[in-house]
Amino acid sequence: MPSRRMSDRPGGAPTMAEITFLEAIREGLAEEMERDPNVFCLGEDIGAFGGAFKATEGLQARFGEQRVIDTPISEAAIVGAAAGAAHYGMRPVCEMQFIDFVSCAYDMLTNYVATARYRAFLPCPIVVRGPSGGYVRGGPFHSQNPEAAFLHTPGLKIAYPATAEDAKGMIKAAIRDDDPVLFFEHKYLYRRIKGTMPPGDHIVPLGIARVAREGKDLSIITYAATVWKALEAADQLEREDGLSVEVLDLRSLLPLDDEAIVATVKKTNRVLVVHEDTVTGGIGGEITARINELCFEWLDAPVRRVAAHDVPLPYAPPLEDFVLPQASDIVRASRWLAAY
Amino acid sequence: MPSRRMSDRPGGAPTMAEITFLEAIREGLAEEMERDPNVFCLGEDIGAFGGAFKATEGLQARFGEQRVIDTPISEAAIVGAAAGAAHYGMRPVCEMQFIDFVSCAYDMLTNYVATARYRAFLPCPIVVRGPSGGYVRGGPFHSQNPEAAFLHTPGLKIAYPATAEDAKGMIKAAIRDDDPVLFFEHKYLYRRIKGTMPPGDHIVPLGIARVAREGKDLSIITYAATVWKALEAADQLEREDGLSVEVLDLRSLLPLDDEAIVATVKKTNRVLVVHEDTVTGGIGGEITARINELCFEWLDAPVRRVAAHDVPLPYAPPLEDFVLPQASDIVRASRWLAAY
Amino acid sequence: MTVPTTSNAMAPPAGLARPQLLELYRWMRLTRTLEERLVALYRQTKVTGGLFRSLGQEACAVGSAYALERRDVLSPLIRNLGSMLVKGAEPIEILRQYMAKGDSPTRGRELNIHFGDVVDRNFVGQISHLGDMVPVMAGVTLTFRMRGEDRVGLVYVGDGATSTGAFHEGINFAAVQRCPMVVVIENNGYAYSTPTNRQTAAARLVDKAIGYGVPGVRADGNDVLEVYRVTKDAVEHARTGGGVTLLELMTYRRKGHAEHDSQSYVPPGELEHWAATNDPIDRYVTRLTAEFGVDAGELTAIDDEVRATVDAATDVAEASPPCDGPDALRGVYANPAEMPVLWYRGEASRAVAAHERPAGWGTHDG
Amino acid sequence: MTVPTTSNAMAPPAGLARPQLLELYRWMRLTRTLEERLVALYRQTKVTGGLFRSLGQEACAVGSAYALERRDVLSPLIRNLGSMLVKGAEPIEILRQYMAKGDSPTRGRELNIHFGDVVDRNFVGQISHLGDMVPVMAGVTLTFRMRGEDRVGLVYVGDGATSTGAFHEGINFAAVQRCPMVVVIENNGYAYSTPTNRQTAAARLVDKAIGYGVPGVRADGNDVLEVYRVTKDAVEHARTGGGVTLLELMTYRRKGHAEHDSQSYVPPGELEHWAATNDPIDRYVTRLTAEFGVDAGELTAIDDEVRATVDAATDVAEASPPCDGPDALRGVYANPAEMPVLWYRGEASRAVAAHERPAGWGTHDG
Ligand SMILES: Cc1ncc(C[n+]2csc(CCOP(=O)(O)OP(=O)(O)O)c2C)c(N)n1
Ligand SMILES: Cc1ncc(C[n+]2csc(CCOP(=O)(O)OP(=O)(O)O)c2C)c(N)n1
Ligand SMILES: [Mg+2]
Ligand SMILES: [Mg+2]
Repeated sequence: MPSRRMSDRPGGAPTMAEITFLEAIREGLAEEMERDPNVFCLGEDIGAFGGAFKATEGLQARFGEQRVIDTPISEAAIVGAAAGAAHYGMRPVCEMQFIDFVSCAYDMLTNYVATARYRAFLPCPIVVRGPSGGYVRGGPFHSQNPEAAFLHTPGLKIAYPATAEDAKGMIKAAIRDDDPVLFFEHKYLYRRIKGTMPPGDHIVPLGIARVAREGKDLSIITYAATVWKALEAADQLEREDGLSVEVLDLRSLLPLDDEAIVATVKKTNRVLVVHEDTVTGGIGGEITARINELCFEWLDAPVRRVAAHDVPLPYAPPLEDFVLPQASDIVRASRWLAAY
Repeated sequence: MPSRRMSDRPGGAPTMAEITFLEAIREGLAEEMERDPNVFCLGEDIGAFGGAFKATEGLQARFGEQRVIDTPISEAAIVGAAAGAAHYGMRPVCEMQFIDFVSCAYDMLTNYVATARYRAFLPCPIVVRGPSGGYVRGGPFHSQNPEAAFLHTPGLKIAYPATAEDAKGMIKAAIRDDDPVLFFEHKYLYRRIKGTMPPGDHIVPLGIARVAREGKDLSIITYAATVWKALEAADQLEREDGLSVEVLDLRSLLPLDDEAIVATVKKTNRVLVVHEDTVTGGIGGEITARINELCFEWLDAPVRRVAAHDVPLPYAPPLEDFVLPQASDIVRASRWLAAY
Repeated sequence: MTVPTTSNAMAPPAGLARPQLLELYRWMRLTRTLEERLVALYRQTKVTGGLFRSLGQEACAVGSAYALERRDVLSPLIRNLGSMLVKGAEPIEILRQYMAKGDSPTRGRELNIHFGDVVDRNFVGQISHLGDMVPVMAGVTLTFRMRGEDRVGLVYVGDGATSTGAFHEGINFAAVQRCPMVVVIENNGYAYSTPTNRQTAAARLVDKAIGYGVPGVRADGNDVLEVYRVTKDAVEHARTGGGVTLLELMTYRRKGHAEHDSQSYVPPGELEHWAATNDPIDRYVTRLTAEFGVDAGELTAIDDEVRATVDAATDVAEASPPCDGPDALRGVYANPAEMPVLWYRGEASRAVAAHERPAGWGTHDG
Repeated sequence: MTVPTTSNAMAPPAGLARPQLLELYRWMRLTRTLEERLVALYRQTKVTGGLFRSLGQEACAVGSAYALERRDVLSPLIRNLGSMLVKGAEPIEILRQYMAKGDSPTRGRELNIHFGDVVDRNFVGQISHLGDMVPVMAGVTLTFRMRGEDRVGLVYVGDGATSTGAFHEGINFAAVQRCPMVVVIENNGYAYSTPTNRQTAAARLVDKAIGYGVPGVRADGNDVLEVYRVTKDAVEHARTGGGVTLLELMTYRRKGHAEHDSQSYVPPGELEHWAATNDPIDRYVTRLTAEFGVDAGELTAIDDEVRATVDAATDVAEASPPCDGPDALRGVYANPAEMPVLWYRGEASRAVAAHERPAGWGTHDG
């Protein structure tokens, strides 16, 4: 398990080797651009400005205007152009200014990009990345978690890291992957999470989950920002209830790491799936179904979900807090499951 | 259970009162346009031409060009314009020429339409309808089942009828509903399914499932074209294995009829979820999760899924047949479940 | 940065009487004063989320909205605070929205000036996704045309938003349907950090009009009377069955995309140049006094009244209650009116639910 | 229906030598003969799915594609069979596609002429969603520009497809980036049943060019030499760094949208008029014989060779094997190369899986 640290002070001085989640992304992008001249970035305001969250800051100065391209406000064109470039040997990395706007490229991604290899043997190694997620008072259009909308699109891969180490290792893996990858970067983590990068060419392969915390009484299967909520809850449950909670950070949502899911179920026999997306139609359903199919016999309790309420994510703090899953929710649900 | 009949001969002479699924849709549209002057239709080629599948045939002649509007090829504009009209008191019914093209309106539906009431108290009673589904050698872009892509969008309702009676009763209910409704019409059923319409103002409320076949050993939970595959399999299982299979036709996917799901699970204790969408990310996951949550204790076996393989739907008959769930698959999976 | 090309020298007051000329001044002043108040609140961390300014663009917003009747419908964008005020939005609504208050127009669901009223004042609550309001307004105005109502709709897009597919689909749809709609491109030189010449290769955005088969007019967006005049013409054209008009209003965004934006991408001197030579309020004051005989005292009186209005609204808004968490579950659908609270929040989480299966668990009782 | 406006009288042969003039004829004839063969196969129910014709539009497809080099990239649409043939697609590939054969270019995954080859002949496999190929080709040509390769891309859209958001976003993006791309609007009067005047209010689709800041040229799409000439100019403009050109080729769709379409929406006489007075092959034959001294025998020889080619290809294609079901699971991803077959298909369905939990089911052994 890589070292990691959660800091609530965005300005907190990092120790020598620590960098933020955001810096980890930037480092990953820079290293891949350095390594492979076919890698280039395109998106809105990503050039001299460095992007709305500064993920590409400094890259245009370093690699030139040809390789860090400011585009018009045209998400479908950004993704479509990336696909065309990829067919002819490039490795484009698209930024969605907020991942909420990937909905404007939904057709292009699900119909053109995802099927390119299958229907026409077209290589289409693109990455579509952008800031996602809530807990930041962004309101309904700057807080989305659209991952589940792409889950039934064979041909796409989906990555959603929770740690700075994974952010770097997985963005590099995504860029090298020969398939199109949707890469979600939780904006709540951008500056709150820091990590120490392993030396050298640090790659975290897609499709492999990570045990974020070992435990034996109960498994929490989750990803992205709620990994940290789950860890917080797990500590409290250990302290207050003596419960030993395992936290599985999926990291990759497509493909899902069935082996890791089965392993944790067989170990603890009780599963809570936690995600920030709405409960209905979120990925929790898919995980529950896989557990039913692969290791139902090991369940001592129903698989249960902690997730966002089924409403558009509202903006005002009391509303957002009410709608989104909190550590206290995970604690309550875990107690219920443990007592089952 | 309404009377229904599956005919493989599209040209088969119907008995007096029987009409096809397609005619049932048309009748429903016409009755609602007659009843409420605010109802109007818009879409590509739906006017004098009557639409690619002739669902709106004759409506323009009857209701005029103002109420059956041919639009440019602009799915986002069709849906957006419908929303605007709905804010000001209209009841627009949008046709997607094939439901595959609803992906082009994905942003408009999930961001604008679905949230309108919640974020701005805007009434948005629109219907977006169109031919969906495979088994017709339509290839990857004329065979889609995109329902699961909208499942985690609170604010939308989703209807997907399997019988001609429901097609009529539910399109009428959808038009009268004060919320936006995505209405999927399986094109394989358009001319193959016939039914006798109940007299009078026939309404089938949204959100209520239908027991398509009573049984006690095993439940098949499904919707749309696979309802008919399930019924075929159920007959075979009864004949060959003496198994009594219940078939639940969900009809509405959002909201899901939890009560009906729980009732059938409690009755048979074994559940097969069958759908035509891909297994990964299809609605089967959501159903499995709800069963876990609501009536896990009544399960004698894991909930299992029969669905399409995780690939874009290919066009050639042997490939399409291989990818999509067939009655024989349901038979095999049911035997496995019954023996569990 | 392109500079305005339409001469405004000695333009007539566009049929406006003296009180209306003063009203235009008041709306621009109110816009600026209210935004300045928001900046103060923002610095006090009383604003939740970002703050978006229209400094230097007040004439676009105010002049265009002033050409509408109350029954006409307006679709504002983030820089159209002025238009909303003209259309009847109250300063207190804006303040409550920015402070995420429980009695704000969206009850805390949406940010800043994203709210609407289609019942009385007729402006439609926008979403963030740029371009999407154009198809929506095509539908609003299609409705008026279908019903034979002589109502008009006006929708704004930024220079950046013209690149979106939704803009294109919406204006094309409305043009074919001859919807009574006016599309206003507020060309303020930038989309976030992107200058207009990286957004389009067209020499002028208004040149898109001919490709949609609609009239196109470009005007000086910092001349409130000119803005009023061209918009009024387009509105009357629409009202009398002429269909869509595309307007391009040339202006300049003097603040960053949002308050936190450092504007590092702006060439040196550009901001200062516009502030010094082309402030829409300064320009209007000059004309009011030089051409229309308004004296400084009249304007100061308006300034004072505006400040008092904003002061009073601020006091009330600050005292407004915060939002109530469970209200988040209401009103997603007309039916059901409320979404259920999740199982672990209530009593159900305290004890394992009474899911007992009569015949025992794990037994086949079929 | 708009009629062509550009005069083609006595146009020069656009720098083409005699063999090339005959080659153009051959490609048009091959297109038509191959489509006629497909109609025959369709009537014999040997075609799976719909059949799409380009009857009367052969000059657009052939003349424009003929302006490309092999290294240039073409993005065809459903009426561009002719372009694909010019670009190197073989009749047998087309026949196998339409008959859903196992050795067809897409191995049965996609329909009709939806296939591509970006390795050698350089045409990109399209999808059905109209407009989407424009952004894709923007990216293809952006790549050439970035790499300094003097290659060009050409993408077709129908009159109907110009209404899509993707068309707009793609051409605008390419224009700003000065991509070496040519966008050809094949204005054939209809989008399915919808006439062009219900698709746009613009007088001419080419009028969209100025709004993207690119040159626009309208030409007679039924004059293959004129099509070649304007396309060649646009291609060379792109190749030499000039960026995007928008071409509008005026033509007419003489068959329905697909073979099953009754064309009930076409005004009486319109089809007959075009067939009689403006068939692109007839017109070309007239010119070849009248202006370029080609004799009828030369053309008959080509017709015979073409028929023999199509006959031979048909025989081979008919003998091609059908698709193999399990192949459907291959190649969705580069990695994994194959998707698993679902559990109920194989051995696993015969018996309840060995999921036995060592400590027994329903017992908490934590
Ligand atoms: C579809 C979409 N993509 C990206 C964004 C992010 N975004 C918000 S404002 C903005 C710039 C808008 O520029 P412009 O349209 O010129 O309006 P201005 O801010 O100058 O008034 C961008 C890119 C968005 N809101 N919607
Ligand atoms: C986005 C999208 N919407 C709808 C369709 C259905 N459709 C297929 S072809 C067609 C008409 C196309 O007309 P046009 O672009 O003029 O091309 P033509 O067939 O005349 O060559 C339509 C509406 C589609 N393929 N894509
Ligand atoms: Mg701007
Ligand atoms: Mg056409």
